[in-house]
Amino acid sequence: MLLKVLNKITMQENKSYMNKDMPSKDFANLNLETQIPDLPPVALDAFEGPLDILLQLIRKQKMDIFNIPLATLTAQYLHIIASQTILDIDVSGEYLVMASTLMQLKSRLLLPRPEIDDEGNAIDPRETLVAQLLAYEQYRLISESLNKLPRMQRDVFKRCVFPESEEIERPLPEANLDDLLAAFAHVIKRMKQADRHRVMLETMSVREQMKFLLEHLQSGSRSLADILVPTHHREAWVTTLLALLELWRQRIIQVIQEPESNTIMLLLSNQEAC
Amino acid sequence: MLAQQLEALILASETPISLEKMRDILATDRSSLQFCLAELELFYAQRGIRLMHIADGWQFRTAPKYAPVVAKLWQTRAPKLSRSMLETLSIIAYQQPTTRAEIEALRGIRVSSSVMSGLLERGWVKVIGRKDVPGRPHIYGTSKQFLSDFGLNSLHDLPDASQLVDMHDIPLKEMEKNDKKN
Amino acid sequence: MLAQQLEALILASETPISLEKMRDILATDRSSLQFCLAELELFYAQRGIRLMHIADGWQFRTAPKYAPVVAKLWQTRAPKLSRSMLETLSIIAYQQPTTRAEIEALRGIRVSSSVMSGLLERGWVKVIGRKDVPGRPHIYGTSKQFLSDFGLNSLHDLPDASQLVDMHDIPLKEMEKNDKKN
Repeated sequence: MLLKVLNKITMQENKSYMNKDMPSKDFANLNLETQIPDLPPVALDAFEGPLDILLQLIRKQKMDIFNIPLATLTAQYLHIIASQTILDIDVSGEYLVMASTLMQLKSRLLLPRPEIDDEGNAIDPRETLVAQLLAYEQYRLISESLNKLPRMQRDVFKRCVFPESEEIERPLPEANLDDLLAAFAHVIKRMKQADRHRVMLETMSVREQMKFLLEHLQSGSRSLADILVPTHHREAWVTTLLALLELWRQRIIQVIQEPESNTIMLLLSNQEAC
Repeated sequence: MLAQQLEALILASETPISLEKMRDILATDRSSLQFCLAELELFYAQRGIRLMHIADGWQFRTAPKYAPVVAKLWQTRAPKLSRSMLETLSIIAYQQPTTRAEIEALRGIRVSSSVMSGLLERGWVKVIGRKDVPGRPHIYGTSKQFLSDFGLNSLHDLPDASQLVDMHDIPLKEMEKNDKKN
Repeated sequence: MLAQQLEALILASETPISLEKMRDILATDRSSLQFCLAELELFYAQRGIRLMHIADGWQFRTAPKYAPVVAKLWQTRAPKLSRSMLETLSIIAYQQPTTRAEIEALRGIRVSSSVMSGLLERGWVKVIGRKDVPGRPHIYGTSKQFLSDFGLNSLHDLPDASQLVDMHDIPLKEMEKNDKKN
């Protein structure tokens, strides 16, 4: 999709390329939308920031990075920013800063300025931007090669159980809460979307209550009235009821109404009513 | 080629890997597998690591002969809890009362009985009931020992699952995006 | 005999085992160990399991070639790393010790906290200090886990490190030459 957009922009921009010596025209080209009516919007999510947009524009159109056609590039960049349907200020801050930097650079190129420095080297206002782009591009390439390295659990695997240890006496592993929580976060992350929501919804208090009830019922059946103690808060009642319903649904407990007394009894599924 | 695939599978598997599982993964017939496994067993017969046929599967283990050396390695420091143990324990803590089937569904992988018995032995986990479904599976929960060893006053002290994810800041949004793409 | 002891030790160790540790346990000199390890490396070069020199230690790992087969052991696939995570990790690896501000300057965009904590959670990146400037920002570096997970022996093994250009001093002229060569 991005390529399509770029091709369209490029075609359009070839005109302004040729008119490079007539900067006033470039400003007119800023409003590309009127000239390319059905240009699909490019999501900012597709980019890793303003430098990434610029680099992709430069490389895909085979522009000379050391002699960037600033007018064209600025127009294209602004077009991408302008075509965002919702401009999230938080996300787009850097994008807007880059837009103003580009415009500033462009105007500096248009204004009279010293062309060589004290040592006789050429001054190019674009130099800093170019340096930034090149540095970023390097890291982009590096991150690609980093991604290609054989990675543990993706490309290579190691033995992760040590059955021999059962035969050798060694200090017991220590309990570490951080490791435990990290392990559960890992589990959640690996879960399918639907499962993840299910697990996230269940609150610890209902779980705890389910366990409490189960432990309570180990010693024998209880009546519902016994368990819903009137002194409890309303919140505790709700939690207990939710826990009961869940246990019942999962067929871990049975709920029986005694015909004579109408008392509702709770008992573990594997116990006989007493 | 088959031998190499088998070696990789056996090393990476968390449990002794059965012939059936190898067959499913490699789409090869039993007899080729058996032949290949016999060859591998021989190949490693004189090495420091052995291919062993244990319970219902195959596993690489250090040769018993070198146990003294291995013991020296292990006595030097307390081991870390294995990942499978931590994951299983965390699921029990958060999903209790829960069953092995549920744990396996959440982990997406079988829970070996050594992990389960390890947790029971440490006294972190206990059986708190049975479910009234075919097979009448055990229902597991955490114990007082678990709370005290992990420095918790009550299960309330465990952060909610959603909070936990925030804490470890898993980029859920990104994952959702990827999910949609696939 | 030494080879077999080494195999057993390496298989039994949970993390890549260092030469020093082998020396301590086996009471052998470095050069015999190195010679023996080189032989073992060769012995396993064509197998499904490889002896690899990683994070300044030795470990048996499955050969990358068989990843598709091994991946079938699990129902879930290893999550992909996002570009922002990879780029941030690369910058930390090459620029370390580095701060968030430096990373942001190089990427030209804010580094989200989910990216940073994702890297910390995976144990690839760690806080190695604080910078003595206002706000006392964290200084980040890569960890041993990073080397181990990416199969690197040391930071010297990072790809293309020699071509890296310092952000603050980019020799434009030279790069022009290189550009023309390509």
